[in-house]
Amino acid sequence: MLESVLIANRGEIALRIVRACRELGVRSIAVYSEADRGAPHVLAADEAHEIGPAPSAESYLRIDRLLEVAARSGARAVHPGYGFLSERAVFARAVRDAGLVFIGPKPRTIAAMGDKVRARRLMRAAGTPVIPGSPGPVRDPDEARRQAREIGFPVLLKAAAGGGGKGMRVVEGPDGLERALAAAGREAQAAFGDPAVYLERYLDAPRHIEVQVLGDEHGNLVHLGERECSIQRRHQKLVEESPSPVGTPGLRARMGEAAVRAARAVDYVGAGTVEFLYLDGDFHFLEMNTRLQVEHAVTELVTGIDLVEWQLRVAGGEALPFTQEDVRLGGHAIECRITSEDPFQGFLPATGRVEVFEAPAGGGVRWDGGIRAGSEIGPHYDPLLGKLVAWGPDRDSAVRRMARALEELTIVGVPTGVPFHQRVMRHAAFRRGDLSIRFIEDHPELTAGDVDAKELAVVAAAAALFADRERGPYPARGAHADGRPAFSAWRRAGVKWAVLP
Amino acid sequence: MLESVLIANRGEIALRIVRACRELGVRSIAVYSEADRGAPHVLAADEAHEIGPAPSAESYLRIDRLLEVAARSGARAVHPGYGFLSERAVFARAVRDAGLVFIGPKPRTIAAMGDKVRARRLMRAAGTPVIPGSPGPVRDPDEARRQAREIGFPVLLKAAAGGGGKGMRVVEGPDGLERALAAAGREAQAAFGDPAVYLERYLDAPRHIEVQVLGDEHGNLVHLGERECSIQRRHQKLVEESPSPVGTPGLRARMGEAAVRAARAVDYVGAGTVEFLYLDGDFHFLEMNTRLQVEHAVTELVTGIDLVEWQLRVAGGEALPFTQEDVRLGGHAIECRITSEDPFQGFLPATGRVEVFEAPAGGGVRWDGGIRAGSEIGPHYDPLLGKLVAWGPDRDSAVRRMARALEELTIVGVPTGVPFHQRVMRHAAFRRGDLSIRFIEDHPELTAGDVDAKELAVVAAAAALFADRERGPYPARGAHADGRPAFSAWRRAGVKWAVLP
Amino acid sequence: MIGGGRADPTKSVRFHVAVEGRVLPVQVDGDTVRLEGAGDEARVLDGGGGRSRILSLGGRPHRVFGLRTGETSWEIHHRGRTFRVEVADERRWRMRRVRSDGMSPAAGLEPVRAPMPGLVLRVDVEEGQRVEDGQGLLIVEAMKMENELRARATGRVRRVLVAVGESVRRGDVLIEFEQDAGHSGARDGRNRSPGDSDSEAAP
Amino acid sequence: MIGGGRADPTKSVRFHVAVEGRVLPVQVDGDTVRLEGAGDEARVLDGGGGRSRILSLGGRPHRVFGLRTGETSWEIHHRGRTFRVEVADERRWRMRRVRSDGMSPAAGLEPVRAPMPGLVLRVDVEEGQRVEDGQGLLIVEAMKMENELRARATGRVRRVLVAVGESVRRGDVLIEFEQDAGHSGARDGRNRSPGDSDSEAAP
Repeated sequence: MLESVLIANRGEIALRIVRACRELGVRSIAVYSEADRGAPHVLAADEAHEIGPAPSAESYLRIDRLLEVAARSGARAVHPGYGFLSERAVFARAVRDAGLVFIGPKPRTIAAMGDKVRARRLMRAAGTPVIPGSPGPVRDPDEARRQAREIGFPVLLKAAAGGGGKGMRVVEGPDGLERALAAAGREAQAAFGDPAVYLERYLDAPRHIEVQVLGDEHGNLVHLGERECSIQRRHQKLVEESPSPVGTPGLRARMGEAAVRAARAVDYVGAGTVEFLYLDGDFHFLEMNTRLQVEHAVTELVTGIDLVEWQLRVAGGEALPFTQEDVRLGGHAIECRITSEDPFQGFLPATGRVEVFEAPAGGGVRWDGGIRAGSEIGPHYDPLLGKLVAWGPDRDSAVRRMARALEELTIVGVPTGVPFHQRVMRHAAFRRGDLSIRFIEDHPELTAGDVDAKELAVVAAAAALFADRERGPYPARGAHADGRPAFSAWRRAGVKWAVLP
Repeated sequence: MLESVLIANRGEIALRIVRACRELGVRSIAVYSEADRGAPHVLAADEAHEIGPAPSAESYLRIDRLLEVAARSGARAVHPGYGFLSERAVFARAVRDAGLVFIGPKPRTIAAMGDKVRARRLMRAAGTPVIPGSPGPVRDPDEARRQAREIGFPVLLKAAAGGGGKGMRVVEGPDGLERALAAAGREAQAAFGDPAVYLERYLDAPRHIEVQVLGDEHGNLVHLGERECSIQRRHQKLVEESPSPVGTPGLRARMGEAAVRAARAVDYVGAGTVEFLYLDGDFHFLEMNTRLQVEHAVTELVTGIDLVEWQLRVAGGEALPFTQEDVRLGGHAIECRITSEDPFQGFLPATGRVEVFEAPAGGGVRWDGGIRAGSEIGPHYDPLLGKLVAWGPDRDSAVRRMARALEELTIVGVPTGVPFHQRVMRHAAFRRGDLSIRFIEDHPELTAGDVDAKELAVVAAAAALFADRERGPYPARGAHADGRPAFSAWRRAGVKWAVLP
Repeated sequence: MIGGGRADPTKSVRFHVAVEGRVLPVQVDGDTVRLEGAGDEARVLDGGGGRSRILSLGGRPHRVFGLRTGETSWEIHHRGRTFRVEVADERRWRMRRVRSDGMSPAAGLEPVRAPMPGLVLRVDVEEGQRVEDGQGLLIVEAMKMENELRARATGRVRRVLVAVGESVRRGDVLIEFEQDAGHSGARDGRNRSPGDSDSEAAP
Repeated sequence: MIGGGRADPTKSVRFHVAVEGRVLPVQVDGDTVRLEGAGDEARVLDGGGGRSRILSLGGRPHRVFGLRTGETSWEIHHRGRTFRVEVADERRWRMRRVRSDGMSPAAGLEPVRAPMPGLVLRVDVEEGQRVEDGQGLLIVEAMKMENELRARATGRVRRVLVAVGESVRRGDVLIEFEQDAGHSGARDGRNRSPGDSDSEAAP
């Protein structure tokens, strides 16, 4: 087992990794930006080091500072989490060059899969079905127009270095192409440091189904079943589950084999995910994420296998003690990503202070979060506050349990996606498992801001009651016990409510 | 499925039952005393009714009021939880007489097992080994002395109507007998409304191992494996786990059969527990609890079976869809009972206000609690604040995960058993599974109030820092934002610290 | 003070609550809250807990949270959802009715405000320029996504208050309009369905 | 005020902290806290959060909570455990040293106090009665358990302040003693191991 691990990340995933380290007796070394002093991941770690100001370019993306902390703290390995530097081959290489273990695949695996264009070529060669698209990045609007005509509109612009929906655009026709190309390129540059963008045919309403793979350095490579992540908004997953509602043993075997073949083609070590688009029984390779996924917990709940534990063990040189036949899926797990975005305002991200936080509890419920009461949600990082996961012996009980847990989850101070997820869990199409990546567009009632009369009555009664009990001038009484105002200046600036009576 | 359930209980178990109802679409009807207005179990329920002042004799034990609420709310069934009226045959009968479903075994089953003396006779008849003891209740000190001499000291005084450690006394020799008899009788009267006490031989350092059984109205009866609950203080369990560290498949089969035989002897329906004392390969019937146990969650985690769900289903007339062969134990689960007792002050119970509460989270961790920040822990009820349960693929990982979760569990405002449990999880004998009901006596270091120098340094630094930041007079600044002082009057009255400089 | 005493606890007070575009009159009488017209009556079950209250409405308990965000404005949190609410007592309500024209939002053209804190990446319009409904105005980057703010009606740009590279805070006014041919305003990409197949990044 | 400004933030302040029977001198200098003698130095990582602070000691973060329980007394919570602490600044510390004799607890016979709130079930002694070490004095019921309070030394009962059936609050003085033949006090069953095979119920 590795003696110590530096965790080059923040938020819920950093805390997730610290927990695994603690349980395995591995010394955990956290890093944090000025904005994250005292954050939960900092507090849970065995030691913690500040690495720079809030903007990630000056902190979590600073390879030099991370390696400096690794040297200073005597870290033996580095876990990149997801996002940030997790899919940057240059980081993996720098970590290895510093004599440390990089917890993830080999740098050349990351590079091969990170270049989405190259990955598509590799996969085609390995015999995995791939979506039609441009053979390489498109450099200028003219080339883009040519390629798009050949592929046929609508087309999808994607960052060659990308993943996670950043630098991605759907373009319906030639008109929007130039502007979309520029925007996608800028976003790709900002997110991945590489503006290259390529085109792909845009499939109409497929499902997003992905396969978790896990390999060791001794040539063992297994898949841990599939996850369906069709409920997405602008290519950001919102709800994930395992198994997929269409995941028959036959499909699982076929997709699992394709995923293992894809992983083997790039000599994969560690935990990774092969993503597919699924339509009418066929599946096409979308991309491979050469890192831990946000949604890994649903796989953990149905397999009983702790993925971060096995990332650490495999990185330490251990061989997987189980084979494909030993992997069995038990029950059903669903995850809702809880972000500080207002689902009734087009998922507008919000900043602010978490005034009250209460995690759901009880049987079959798992909360993986990165906040607590008092956390400031700033504008510098992802709006992901945490992940709520529910397990049940079958899909229906998992859904009902998730609905119950969503009622218990209490986050006051920033709007969150909780009411959206509540609606999803109650939605007939979701209950039927009738999903596609257009789910949210197809069901606008999920994001319509309507309120029923009963709810309005409660809210109005509550407002009058609070107003009655606190009649003094604002903000004198609304202040915290520690003298700070109830809202940060930024938050207050955001109040743009029409002045009513 | 039952349409609605009145939950005749409070605290974590009431919330546990509300959760199960919610997940099954059953209308949940909570009751609460004046002290429990706005308690978590009240809030989670579909509706809630006040039933009287804080003392349980005037609220949670008032059968008349409970039935009145049941009638008013149109409840179809009553779940008694554990404690309170859960093992009172008269309550089960009254519920049935009111035309409602009692979620538990038949009244005569409760009566048969509730009378510990009668239960011993029944079990002996059913061929279950029973600990030597008085054939019936002892009425006066003289009879007690006679019986005790026959059985041989040390003897154990036990409430005939009892359970859960109340009205229980170990007596080493004839001298303490009279006083112990009187105290046990009074306690039994207060706790169960029946002063009858009987004697049993006191076994030296056995293990407490119990078997969960589950039966339906159609004659199906299975056991769900064993739980070891040897870590007890004055017959109150503190740590429970499943399976037992000595639980070989052979022993499990033997104990399971004995438990099913015992349950069948009293025509058992629903969830129940047959408790045994285990010593050197032999086990003796201790008692049967004809209700849900506090520690039922460890069984749920290793079997994947939701016991409260099945209580509700069986009460609604459903047949168990699984047989003994379908029940399989997977992994290992441990529970720590978190009480508001100071382990370094002889587990002195404490009252006060929970100022900060943060539940542990992450994989394999379950919190079943009945508190939140702001909860007042009063003197009227059990000091159980909640139960922390950890699951792992094997005992060692479950122990390590529990240690991690205990570090995360944050309850500020009342002392709790958390530091005791932390020591247990680190303890070599516990790690080895070397347990007995004398575990706490045998390892006084678990409850010794020593503090290491590092810890003292942190505490002293913290104290100076707080004092530095808050120099004004007390209590002006320590008050809550809502104007209440930081401590209730009762709590303040308890501060009897020697005045230092 | 939250949870503290009221000026005169025996007196019932009437409030007008504006929430989600509706105005509801509410009577608070000690621990009883009555919604006029609706016949609903809420009882305060538990008054403690600083920002939280527990109400019972028709026997069903509700936990609500209130964060005061201004003189008469509150954020009320209930079952996972946050509502922005304005509350006026009878006196303020009457004053308001005299001053403006009832409860409708201030008339006139709405300026474009920053929907979130971020960085101005590009400004596509100039002062005095005529803009069409749906026309892109400027791009703000926040939380690593680009957000294009667009005109919501046809009008004329009166003032551009920000420049490229500038940091803006949520709610900051970015562009003001004046009438050109009909009402003008801003359409800031909110309430658009996520898959809109155009080049607009979601906020 | 917690988290608020100090009188003079540039000045270092020296405190004497009594915790678990020891007295530790501690220097607070802005966001740095130094333990004299020990060479330990803690840095305040995060000052927010009302009752909580985050300290870094040798690179390791520690979250601590402080609840003020009196003029100079605090409850400090750290990693699941609650510590009762007395803190005096230099001025108070000197005053204290002049008045009493150092840091030892007030000398004299300790009265029996209620270890928890409860109900007096029985009183077994009378005023003026001589009691032996270990002798039962009275029984208090709380949280459904009986708790027998016993004498911790030999002495004489000076006053019995409660009667059967009376409710007592935690910390209430129940019985006072005076010297008889040697020191007297109360042994209240605390710190006894759970399985003590006698008739005493644990609290």
